[in-house]
Amino acid sequence: MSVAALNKVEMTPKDYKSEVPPVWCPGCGHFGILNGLYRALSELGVDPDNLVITSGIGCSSRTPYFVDSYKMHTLHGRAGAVATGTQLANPDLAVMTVGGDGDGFSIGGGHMPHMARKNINMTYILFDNGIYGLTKGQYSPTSRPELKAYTTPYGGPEEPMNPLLYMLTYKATYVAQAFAGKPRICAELIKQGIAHKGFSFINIYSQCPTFNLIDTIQYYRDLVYEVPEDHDPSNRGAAIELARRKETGPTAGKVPMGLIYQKEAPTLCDKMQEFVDNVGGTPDYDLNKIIDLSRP
Amino acid sequence: MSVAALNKVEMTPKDYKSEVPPVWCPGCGHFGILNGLYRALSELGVDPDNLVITSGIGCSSRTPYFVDSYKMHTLHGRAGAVATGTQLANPDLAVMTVGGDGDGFSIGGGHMPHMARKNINMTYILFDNGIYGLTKGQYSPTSRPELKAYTTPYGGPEEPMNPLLYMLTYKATYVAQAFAGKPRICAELIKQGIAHKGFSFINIYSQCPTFNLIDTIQYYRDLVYEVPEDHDPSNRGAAIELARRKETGPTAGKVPMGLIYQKEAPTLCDKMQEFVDNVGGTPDYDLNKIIDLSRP
Amino acid sequence: MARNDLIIRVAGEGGEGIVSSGDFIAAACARVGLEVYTFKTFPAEIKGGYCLYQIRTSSEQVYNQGDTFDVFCAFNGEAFELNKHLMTPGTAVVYDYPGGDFEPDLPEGVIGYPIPMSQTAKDLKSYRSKNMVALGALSVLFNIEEETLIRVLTDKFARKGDKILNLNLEAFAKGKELGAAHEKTDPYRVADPQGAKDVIIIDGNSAVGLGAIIGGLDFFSAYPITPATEVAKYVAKHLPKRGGTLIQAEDEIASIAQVLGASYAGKKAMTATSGPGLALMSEMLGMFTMSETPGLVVDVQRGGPSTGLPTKHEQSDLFLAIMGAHGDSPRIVLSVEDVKDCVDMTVEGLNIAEEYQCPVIILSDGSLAFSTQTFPTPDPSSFEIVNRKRWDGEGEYKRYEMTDDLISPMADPGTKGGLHVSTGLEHGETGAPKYTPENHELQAKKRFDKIKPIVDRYRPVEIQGEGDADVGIITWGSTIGVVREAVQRLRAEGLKVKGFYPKLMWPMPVEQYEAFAATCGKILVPEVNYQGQLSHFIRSETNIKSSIPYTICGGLPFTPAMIVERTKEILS
Amino acid sequence: MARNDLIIRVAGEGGEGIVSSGDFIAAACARVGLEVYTFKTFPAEIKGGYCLYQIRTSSEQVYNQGDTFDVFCAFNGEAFELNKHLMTPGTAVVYDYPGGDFEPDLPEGVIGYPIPMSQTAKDLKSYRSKNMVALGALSVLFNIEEETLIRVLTDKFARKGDKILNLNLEAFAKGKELGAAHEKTDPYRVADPQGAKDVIIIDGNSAVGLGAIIGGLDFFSAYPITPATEVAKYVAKHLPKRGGTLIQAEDEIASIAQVLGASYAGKKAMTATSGPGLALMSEMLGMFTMSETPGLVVDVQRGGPSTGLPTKHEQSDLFLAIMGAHGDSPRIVLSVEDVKDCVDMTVEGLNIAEEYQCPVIILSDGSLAFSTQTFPTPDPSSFEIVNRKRWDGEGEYKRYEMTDDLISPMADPGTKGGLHVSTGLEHGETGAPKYTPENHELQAKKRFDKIKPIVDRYRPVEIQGEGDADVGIITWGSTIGVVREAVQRLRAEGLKVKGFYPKLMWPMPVEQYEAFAATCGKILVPEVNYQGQLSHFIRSETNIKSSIPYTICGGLPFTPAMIVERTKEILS
Ligand SMILES: Cc1ncc(C[n+]2csc(CCOP(=O)(O)OP(=O)(O)O)c2C)c(N)n1
Ligand SMILES: Cc1ncc(C[n+]2csc(CCOP(=O)(O)OP(=O)(O)O)c2C)c(N)n1
Ligand code: SF4
Ligand code: SF4
Ligand SMILES: [Mg+2]
Ligand SMILES: [Mg+2]
Repeated sequence: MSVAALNKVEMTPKDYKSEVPPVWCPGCGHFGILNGLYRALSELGVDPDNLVITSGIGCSSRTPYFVDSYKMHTLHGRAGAVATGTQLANPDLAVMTVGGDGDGFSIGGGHMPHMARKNINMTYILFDNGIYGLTKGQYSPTSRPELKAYTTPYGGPEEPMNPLLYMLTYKATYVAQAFAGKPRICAELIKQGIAHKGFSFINIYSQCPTFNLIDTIQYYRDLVYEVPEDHDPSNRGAAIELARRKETGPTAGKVPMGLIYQKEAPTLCDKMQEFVDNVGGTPDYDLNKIIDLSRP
Repeated sequence: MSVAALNKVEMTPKDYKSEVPPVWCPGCGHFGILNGLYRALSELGVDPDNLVITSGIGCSSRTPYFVDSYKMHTLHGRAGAVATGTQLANPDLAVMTVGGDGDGFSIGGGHMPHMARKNINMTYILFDNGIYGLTKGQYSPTSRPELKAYTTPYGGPEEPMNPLLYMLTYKATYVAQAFAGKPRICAELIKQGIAHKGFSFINIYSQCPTFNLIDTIQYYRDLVYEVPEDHDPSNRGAAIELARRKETGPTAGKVPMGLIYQKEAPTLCDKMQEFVDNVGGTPDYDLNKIIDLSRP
Repeated sequence: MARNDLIIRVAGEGGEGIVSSGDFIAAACARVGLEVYTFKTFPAEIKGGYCLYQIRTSSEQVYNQGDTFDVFCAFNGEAFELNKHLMTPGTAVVYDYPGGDFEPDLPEGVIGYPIPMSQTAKDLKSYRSKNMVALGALSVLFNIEEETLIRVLTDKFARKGDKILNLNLEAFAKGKELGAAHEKTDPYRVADPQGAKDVIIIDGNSAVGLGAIIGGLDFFSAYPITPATEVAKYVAKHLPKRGGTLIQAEDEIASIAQVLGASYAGKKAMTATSGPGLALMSEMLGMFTMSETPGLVVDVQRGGPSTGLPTKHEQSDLFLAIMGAHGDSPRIVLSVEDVKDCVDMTVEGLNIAEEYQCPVIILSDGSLAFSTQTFPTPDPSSFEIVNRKRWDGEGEYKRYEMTDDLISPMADPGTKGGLHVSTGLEHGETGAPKYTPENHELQAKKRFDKIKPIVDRYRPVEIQGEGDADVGIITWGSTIGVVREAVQRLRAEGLKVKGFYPKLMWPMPVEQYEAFAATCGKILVPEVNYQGQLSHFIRSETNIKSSIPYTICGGLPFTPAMIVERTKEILS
Repeated sequence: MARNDLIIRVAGEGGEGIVSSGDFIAAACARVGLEVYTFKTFPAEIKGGYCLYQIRTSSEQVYNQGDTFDVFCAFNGEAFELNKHLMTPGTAVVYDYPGGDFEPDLPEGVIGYPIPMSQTAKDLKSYRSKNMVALGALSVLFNIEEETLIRVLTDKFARKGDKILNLNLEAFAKGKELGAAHEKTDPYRVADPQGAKDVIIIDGNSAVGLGAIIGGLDFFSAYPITPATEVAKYVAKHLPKRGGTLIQAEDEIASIAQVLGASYAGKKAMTATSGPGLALMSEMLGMFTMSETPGLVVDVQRGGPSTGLPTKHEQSDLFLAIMGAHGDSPRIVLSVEDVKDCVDMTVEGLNIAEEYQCPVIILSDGSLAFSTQTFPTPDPSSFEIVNRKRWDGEGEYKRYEMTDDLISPMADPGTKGGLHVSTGLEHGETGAPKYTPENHELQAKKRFDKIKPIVDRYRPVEIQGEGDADVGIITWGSTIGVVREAVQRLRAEGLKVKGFYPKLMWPMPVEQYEAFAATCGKILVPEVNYQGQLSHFIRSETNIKSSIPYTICGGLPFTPAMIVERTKEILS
């Protein structure tokens, strides 16, 4: 995220709350993530005037309404692409996208690789509840086959995806995972993600007690384990290893919580600036010089 | 691919040629892949009457016209999704998709993960020339930053993707890589891919001498090395290791050619059939039994 | 017009059991042989928010949700306030008091029946059975056949175990008691039981699913979207019984692409979506047109533009359905009037797609999606099922052969000798690309001309009323049901009014519009969208000069009274 | 009508240097002060296939590609055969003989100049300079200023090194010699040099790019598609000079989404595509409408439907541009007449998007995309540049405030106190979701009414010819240039014919259409699509009764002669 927007204000987490009260069900994990987000923004002193949060459609995609900032509530699956435009057009802004597993990995799945490998300087928080919440409970790409839902009354026929491995493969330069039941860890990882220069991705497990009756808060609590102390997040190979679900050993069937991978790399903006510099680009470049190239 | 279509006919590679002569530039790598495909079909005795090849848009996507089979020349990026429908609707057909790097990984990139993790019983051959050929030379997701093209006159600003790692991450059950300059290897890997039950993906490097002037045939020749004898393709971890581009060691900067990964797993069709069986499904199930459920 | 029907509206906060209590009343009425037409609105938010369920029931057929309610049941203060302006002297209002969150200020002449719903549920230690208390009171106050209602409840709760069942029955009994304690001073009562009829009661979305299954569907590709999701829900459950496949795709583009692929494989395939999804399908629908592949999309319209009003009613995708493609790209567009029509037209949509080898779009809408209605139990064997013209295996196969009826025989993959390419490029008879001017003109003409005969299939368009009229009303979709009743009322008053109810929206049966208009002084075109989308096509396609658009776009359907009033204005 | 213009057509196999030889001729003519209008067609296949380049040049302004060629240069037998039917007695034909792949059978009266192009190139061991041989011959035979042509070649080849330059010049000289050896018996010659003029020569796609840069573009998101790709190519090269950014997105949906995001950031943003891409953008364009965000899409139309005829000319996306959205979703649609217009209207498109905070679509087409034309060098300082109405920082900020002109001030992110949400949901003034019936009606009206004043900006629509007319011709896009010449010719014959040339396609300046039609006996509407898409809107929006569609859809533009002929038919 743009450093220009950091350490700009002193605001408590509460100060980032907008007037709109969250419209989520009682017990929804999204509350925990939202609280983590408030705290992270506060700790970093992010200036709301220079913060743009985009979202798609879904329960999670309602999040921007609850945060005091500039924000766009866009279309299902397109929030990341929209944020890409915002970030490139004005690199001084702090840009963030929030949304669900369906939004990001199903309909939006075609945009993810490109934000990551272009290293767009933004933060993507994915609220992963293994279900389509807003449309009242259908299978998502992270649903477990056990889940019976609207379109899968007889169970799910497909392998759930692995968000961490996806984003590592896509070459995201910051990859972390948290769980909504641990808002402090959420806050910490979101904070580091925001502070990271480049594309940062944080997958956050979040229970949907209304429609996903198998991935309960307790299920997630048991699912996650803290990233081992000796994990070197600058080691891509180790990160990939960590991200793959183990079949045996002490972490069999479990998933890591914490910072998985981080790497400094030029952002797309950096490279664009290079091109501009190379051609001596400036807003008042003489247009006639361009026009003259078309003389016969 | 559907075993029902295998070993059905005795046809030479030439017999699979349609009347339409390829419209490619002289020296285009796509010729080599096409020859590999003819040979693979011949060696497996695939019945053209039961073979459906779909493609999107691109030079490579013209391939179906040159093969005697049923075929659909669909839209840019959508060939895999179309093939998914064909395969699920009639599991007895042998279904294959061919297309380019732009087609498959740029505009079609949102469909790839789902074909793979659903383990659709089909073969996907990706003609990877690191360029948009048909639209006369633009950057693609596999282009190297060095490439200057239409939309990147000052060079490319982004990290190229890694097709093998993508498809492994997506849980494709057959992943291989070849090079158009080695039609026999192409043939062999395509053949194994077709014979594989489940989603098989073969990435084939293919030079575009017209628009990609840096990824020459010689460049690719130097780029690939044969998968080591001791590689165990049933080991996913080893496959991922192999797929990652090395920065040091004897294979630094090179990419493997050969079978990277293969695993037997139930296809989506298998699972659908299970659901059908569980509810006692049959084409002449009494509709009145369904209607009666809506009586007040 | 004589009314033996009754309209009960139940409203409150989402999650309070509004929907289930409404469903119970509807089911009980249907079981005793009454006709039922229900109407619901939900908030776009997942939890909480204002929720409304209205049941209209009568011994005679009901065509719409009605003008306004006779009986109102308020679960909370918000619901009361939001509906207060609709209460007139004589309206009966059942409300949660004491112990609810409000003390209503009943308008003059409104008859109130306070029932401590929340309190009673609390006393029973069963907060979730507040709605059962309400139901008990409603039952006794408004003649909802008690025994039947109890059977409905029993059928429903039995699955959940005796404990829950008994708790609910207890709450129901308590509500009945509380209701009976009031002296009834309003005249409203549900019509008396008729003989049980051979009917089903089902919502519009499920009805589309049922139609699909009756119509011989093999493959459905779903992507969830409000208010269309329940089509897939129904199909997912029942299609495997026929051996068919439903897949949830990664997005709407994949859905329609899969439909293309499945249809090419020789199978009947469809998807259902709403406006945003249909917009995403625009490109691929052109591929159906160009490659002459059968395919069906049901668009359950909602309030637009963009994300709009996702849970609200609107008829505003007509432009997109007819014209939402690049190039000259003909499609067939149908609409549905009511829930029964959802069954019939979905069968029809599959048939037509097969017959004309083209994309077919059916426009349903947000109010039908969730409306449950009674209608005679469909007899699956009574439906005509059309299959595509298939190649007879004679001679050399040409996919796009020029035939007399312009329909080229198809060869499913697997057919010996039928090898061919299906393509989105302009092509000649074999399917090979062909870009000559003559060929493009010829093929374009083929694509348009081949679907023209569809107009005959829908001849005559249904007309309500005979002879000359001072006002003719042309409308479409679920507004037809509203207009039907309005025309009945107007004619009952001796006014010369007629109705014209097309189901085939495109290509337009121009001649029939014109013939109808020729018998009418003025033409009124009510529809629920801002621009008057059907009016637009009436202007562009027919010689009808003076049609008067009547558009509303507040997220709600018309009422018969609105049509009656507007018509009278025009008449005067 | 007096013609001092000449039309040379060069045709052959793709890859033989047809395009560069055409470009050289065009540049040479432009350098000596002649007006130039070129026209090209390519095959949809990448290599080989029939390729055509036509140069029309005159000392006076040329508006279109002309009726047919005076001079034809055949690089191969296929080219000759395909053009044979267009040759009339007197046509001059230069062709590759002996040593080419054919021996032409010249039609009666056609004047042939055999030039052994292939053989000469072979003799020079420089196969790729076949086109230079042709060029040399054409130069001497048809008065293409040799010195200038050599300077053009030198400028072009200098970059490639002396060796290549000399080889090409040698081939050119050889061709000249071969040409000079013929006795010239035809009358055709390029007009004599005029004084050098202050002009540029540029193709339509680059002109869109130039307009974008003049118009103050900050951000361009590209996805390649024929025939629009070169817009991005031009912008990619020059936008960084102004510090702006071009990104190649993963698909068209990402492109238009990025444009939305960039525009929200307060920057001027656009993309360019063709029909299939515009179809994919349908959903997101609705978001621009609902969120009231400025955004520009240039659609360089091609032959449809579906993949269609990707390299061919058609004007068939008008329906999609105007109506390709779900819900009631207003947009502004503009069209361009010629290459100069591509510059002007792109500036205009950016301006209008800013002014009305809505999506703007500009329709260009396949024939303009690649047509190079001369026009006066634009003066960047002469263009009016409009920026969006921005919030003044006073009081409480409401993104969707109801103002007198219905344009709500915008607050770019970064503005103190301007925090707000931009949303695709229906909303009230602050942007918070609001689904009440009254609000939806109000906001829908706002979205439609706010763009109405655009019609005044385009008042009056240009009319060619004055007084009453027997036939008025209404047309759009690049067909305007064709009709201009036809009207000139018809009027020169004393016939009462007028032309009406709207650039604003939607909303339609109805009143002006009607006023024009009121002065005309009959109305003819030529356009290059099957359905008569503009005719449709004339029927739906105006009171014009008797407009006569004249549609062709063969992948080629109209010629003036076709319009003249059809008009005369109508007149008689
Ligand atoms: C183009 C389009 N298709 C479908 C929808 C319907 N839709 C809204 S939200 C949603 C899924 C939400 O799931 P997720 O992104 O996981 O968010 P959650 O509600 O679980 O937080 C869908 C399918 C839509 N709004 N737009
Ligand atoms: C929706 C859409 N967008 C863009 C295009 C234009 N287009 C055609 S082919 C192509 C890229 C081809 O590149 P690739 O898939 O790598 O195939 P190649 O030609 O290199 O074999 C593009 C962008 C299109 N046909 N449709
Ligand atoms: S439906 Fe699920 S995800 Fe949505 S608000 Fe309720 S609990 Fe949260
Ligand atoms: S442009 Fe490139 S990819 Fe296309 S046919 Fe020519 S060489 Fe092959
Ligand atoms: Mg979710
Ligand atoms: Mg390629």
